[in-house]
Amino acid sequence: MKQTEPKIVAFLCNWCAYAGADLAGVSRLQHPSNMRTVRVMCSGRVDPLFVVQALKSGCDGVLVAG
Amino acid sequence: MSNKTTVGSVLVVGGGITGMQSALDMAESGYYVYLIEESPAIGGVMAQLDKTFPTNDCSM
Amino acid sequence: MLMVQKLLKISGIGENRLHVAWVSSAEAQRFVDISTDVIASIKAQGRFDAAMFSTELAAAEETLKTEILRWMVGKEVKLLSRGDVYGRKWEKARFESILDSVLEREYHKQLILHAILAGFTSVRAISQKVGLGLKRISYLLADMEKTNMIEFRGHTDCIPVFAAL
Amino acid sequence: MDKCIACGTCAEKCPAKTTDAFNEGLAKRKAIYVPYAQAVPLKYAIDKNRCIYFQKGKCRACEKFCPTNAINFDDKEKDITLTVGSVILTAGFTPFNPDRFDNYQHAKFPNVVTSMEFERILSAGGPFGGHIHRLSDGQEPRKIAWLQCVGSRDLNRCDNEYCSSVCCMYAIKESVIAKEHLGADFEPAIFFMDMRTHGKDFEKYYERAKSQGVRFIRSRVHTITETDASGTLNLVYVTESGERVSEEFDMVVLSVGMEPAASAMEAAKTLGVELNPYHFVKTSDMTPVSTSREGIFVAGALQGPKDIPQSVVEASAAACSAGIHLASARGTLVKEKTFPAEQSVQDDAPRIGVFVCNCGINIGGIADVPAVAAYARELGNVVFTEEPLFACSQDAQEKMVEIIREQKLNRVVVAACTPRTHEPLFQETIRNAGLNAYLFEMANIRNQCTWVHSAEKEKATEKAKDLVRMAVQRANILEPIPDLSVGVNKSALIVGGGIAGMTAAISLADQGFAASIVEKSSSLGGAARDVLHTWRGENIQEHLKKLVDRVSNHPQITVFTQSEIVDASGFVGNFETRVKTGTEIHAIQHGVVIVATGGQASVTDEYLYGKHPAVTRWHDLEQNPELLTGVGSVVFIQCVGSRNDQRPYCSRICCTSSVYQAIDIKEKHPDTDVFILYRDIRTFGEREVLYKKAREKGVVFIRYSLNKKPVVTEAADGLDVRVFDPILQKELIIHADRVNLATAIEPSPNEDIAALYKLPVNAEKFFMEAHAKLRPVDFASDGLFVCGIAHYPKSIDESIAQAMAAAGRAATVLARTSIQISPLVSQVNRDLCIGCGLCTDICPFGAIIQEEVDGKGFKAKNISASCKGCGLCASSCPKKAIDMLHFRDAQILAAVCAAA
Repeated sequence: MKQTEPKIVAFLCNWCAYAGADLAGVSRLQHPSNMRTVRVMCSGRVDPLFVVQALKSGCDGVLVAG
Repeated sequence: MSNKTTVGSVLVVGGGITGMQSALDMAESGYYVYLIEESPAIGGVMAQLDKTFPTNDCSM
Repeated sequence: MLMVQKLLKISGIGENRLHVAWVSSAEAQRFVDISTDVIASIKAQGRFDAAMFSTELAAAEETLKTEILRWMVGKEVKLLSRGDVYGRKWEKARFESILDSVLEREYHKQLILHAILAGFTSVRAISQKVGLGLKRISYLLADMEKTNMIEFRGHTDCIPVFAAL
Repeated sequence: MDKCIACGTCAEKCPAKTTDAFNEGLAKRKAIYVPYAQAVPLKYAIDKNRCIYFQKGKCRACEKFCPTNAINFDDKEKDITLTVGSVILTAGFTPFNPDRFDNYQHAKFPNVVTSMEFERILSAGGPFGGHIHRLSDGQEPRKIAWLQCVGSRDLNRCDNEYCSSVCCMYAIKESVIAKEHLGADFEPAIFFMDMRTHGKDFEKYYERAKSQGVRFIRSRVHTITETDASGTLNLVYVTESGERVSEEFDMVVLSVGMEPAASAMEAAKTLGVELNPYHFVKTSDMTPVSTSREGIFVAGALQGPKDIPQSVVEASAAACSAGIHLASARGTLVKEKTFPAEQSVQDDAPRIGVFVCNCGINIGGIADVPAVAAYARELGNVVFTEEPLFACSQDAQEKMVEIIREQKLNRVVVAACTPRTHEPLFQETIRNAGLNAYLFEMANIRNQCTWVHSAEKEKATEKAKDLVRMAVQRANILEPIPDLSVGVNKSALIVGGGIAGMTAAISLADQGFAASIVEKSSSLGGAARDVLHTWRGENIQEHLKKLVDRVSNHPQITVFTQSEIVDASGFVGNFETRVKTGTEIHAIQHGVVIVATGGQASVTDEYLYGKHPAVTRWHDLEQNPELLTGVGSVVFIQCVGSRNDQRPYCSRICCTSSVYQAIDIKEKHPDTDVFILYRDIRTFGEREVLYKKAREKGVVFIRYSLNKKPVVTEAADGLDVRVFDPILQKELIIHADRVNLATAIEPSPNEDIAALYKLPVNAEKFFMEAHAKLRPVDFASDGLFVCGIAHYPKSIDESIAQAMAAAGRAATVLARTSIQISPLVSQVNRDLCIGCGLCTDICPFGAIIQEEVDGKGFKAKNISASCKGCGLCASSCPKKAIDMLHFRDAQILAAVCAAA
């Protein structure tokens, strides 16, 4: 009940999208706060099962970015 | 190249892409490296480039 | 990951619960744009009720664990670029259509398995539970029997009854 | 400087603005600044000439607001004396400044920009966020003209008679990218003299640009005027066929050339290093990175105009030369860092410490740090929390070590900036406290939280709590991972005994490493045996003879001639190659491989080659000077088999070679008429001077195009060459006594080597390096290197430089007794593995093989030394028999499940 905002798990590649997200921080580019990042060494590491697991555990969406 | 006086360090003058590569190669081969650069950051002209051909990679 | 999106679509969970994107280390603005879009898309779909979709999620999970599916996904690049054991290179469209049908079949089999476990043991009962035609159910049951997922447990009032293994 | 955390408060508060040189003056920056967001080191610096305090004696606003007291106005410049064994000069170039020349109108018209300014305009991180617009009125341009050779190939105006080598390619790149930004309506045009796309894969890029609608106009623009107040420009030029054209453009980009940096020239002079007439550092073709002073080396654009890959090659070559110079002192001044013994945590329940960093006000000013810490304290297995002001500061680090010991922590979570910059620091800290580096986890609550949600303080706090919870759940099941290292066999195997292979061998042997050369033919020397002089006129055969002697007699070098490689296996540091000489097989153990298989001039059936004795090729005339006695006319035909559909690349060295030979003929036989039929003359860099000299000597240059190739026919007393002259707009018939063809350079057959070592080749069968710009001699797989023509056609000096670079890169492996590799690798569970081989198929690095196990069939086996930890195998394994260390399924899922 406390959470009214959807939560999205973002699997981000350490070398690409995670770095891009960090740089967004350095540049102070504001955006909504619904993402919850899980860092992986490569987007290829994301087993399709992780996506289902994220939804099962109550997340509202998943982003995979490499 | 007399052995007794050889000092195992090197001075690299310039911190652009060339200087950085020289410095890394020397350091990884077992030499102490001093890298000097006149500006506050390394990277040289290449850091100013938007992208590089032929792959259009970002030059960062 | 496109395969997962298709699975989410088939299962009614919604393909847009999953987004896939490419962002390079220098593309901060692109990351922000994508995040904003993804968040807007998820918000538009509303909160996801995992409890309501528990059967679908469980079936999807089991589907993604099946060897045939994982194997096909893993072989895609090789089949398309270097060819199969006969040296034939596959058309992308052909590969995808086969993958889609395998995906759908394996997912339906998992749904049936869940139905049987939940006590729906006849073809008709399963059909009502999972919303697939009788013919499709019978066909898949035969397939499932062959791969030792279920077994035929005789008749009750002349109706064939199945059980999970 | 150690205290600066790059929070940016100082720049925010600094009242002094100045032009931003990094953005080529297109933007403003403060007097206290970092040059750009990704700068290394990411530390703010004060521009003394702009700082109000330094100029007027008061302000010091930055000092007042700096949260870490990192600003010290009492800092003074000081002289430092260093004693070093060697010096490498790499101080680069300055882009040519066109402001001195009013014909370019750069200083006067806002819509005339230099190519460097245009790079910043294009850049997403630049002053306009990558949105291209005119500086005069902010309108998006529809038409942009690039003017080539600004500050190059021009003795009259700018004193730079050399070609800057890189401008043609960067102009094409800028036009293509501008088109990507501006869409299909955008019309780019490039005004050029000769299109010089002589680098690897450059010609293809040029062709692609043409097909994408970039217009190439062979002309020099002579007048630029503004047509109206909006700043639109009018260009007047004369086409090749003599037509005068006046055309409007929205913007003009000046493709400025390279000049040696003034400070670099000064440094070179201070060090007593000789410069050449163009103020670049003087070198010889045989020792391309050695200066006139022993022990001082040069690399990059300070030696002459060149592109990035060539600069990187020379950088490694200079490191190799300095390595030879200092070989006896290797390792004497470097220290290995030591850490206390690691305590075992395997059997203990997790005791997690959570450090929630305030990062001054960067985190604490937005998220409620005490609330986050209190929340963390309630999570299972968390036994300690703290809220340091700056977790990364020296004192906080020391305190962290104490706390870990006192509280007997066995897992550490730091919620702070980002693991990409700070994970190594904190890992070192916990190692100092006796914990394994991988018992550490970071929650990114600054870069990906407070900095990007600064207006939503409550939501940022909620997100920070979630991220901390995810990190703690993951930390619960982290495990210590031992270091992974492999031994190194300190020797090299070199494939190919040409000038590149031999140079690589000697360069390694002189550093004390053993080298074996495997050569297919019966003697050393390769393609260089056919060439008499380098383009600077240095004697190749003399050098080659000395090199063969040294290689043959060097105690560290073994030469296998008439030998071929029949089998190869292993990985970096530990290769085994089987070499067959006659019937004998040698098994060679070695740590690295250098591929120098070379190339040769191709044969052709065009232009009566092989059918008429007066048609020769490449160096035939040079080697047989008698062919030139009493000869009235010689015609050189360029691009024979290059730059066409079959070989869509430029062979790079033919223009210079033909021009060099033409001059030689003119000098020896002034009465002989010499013609060069060409498509673009590509005498890049200082080779341009040869082109000029040839024209002065009376060599006639006639351009032809691919769809109107010259035709050679047999005539009564020699040959007739018909060619369409685009300037005269008519066909010429040249009577020739000799026709010499510059046939394409092609790689030697290399399929076997490529297959044995699993090395990629491009469509034209040249070996493919790991990265076209930044890793020009490395292969993607560790421990394998490439040099010479096997990589791409190149001149002797370039081959020597690349061979030395390969040796320099190889030395970074061979200098160690063992190689530390990232232990975050794939791990196969053999009990679950069914040996299907899918992982072997999909691994991009060849890091999983299938191995037969007694009675169990095939099972997958990890080659950890080759594994890059991407995890593709783990996410694809049908049996889920593969897991990744530190990124196990369970560890990732722990975080995933904790997210909601």
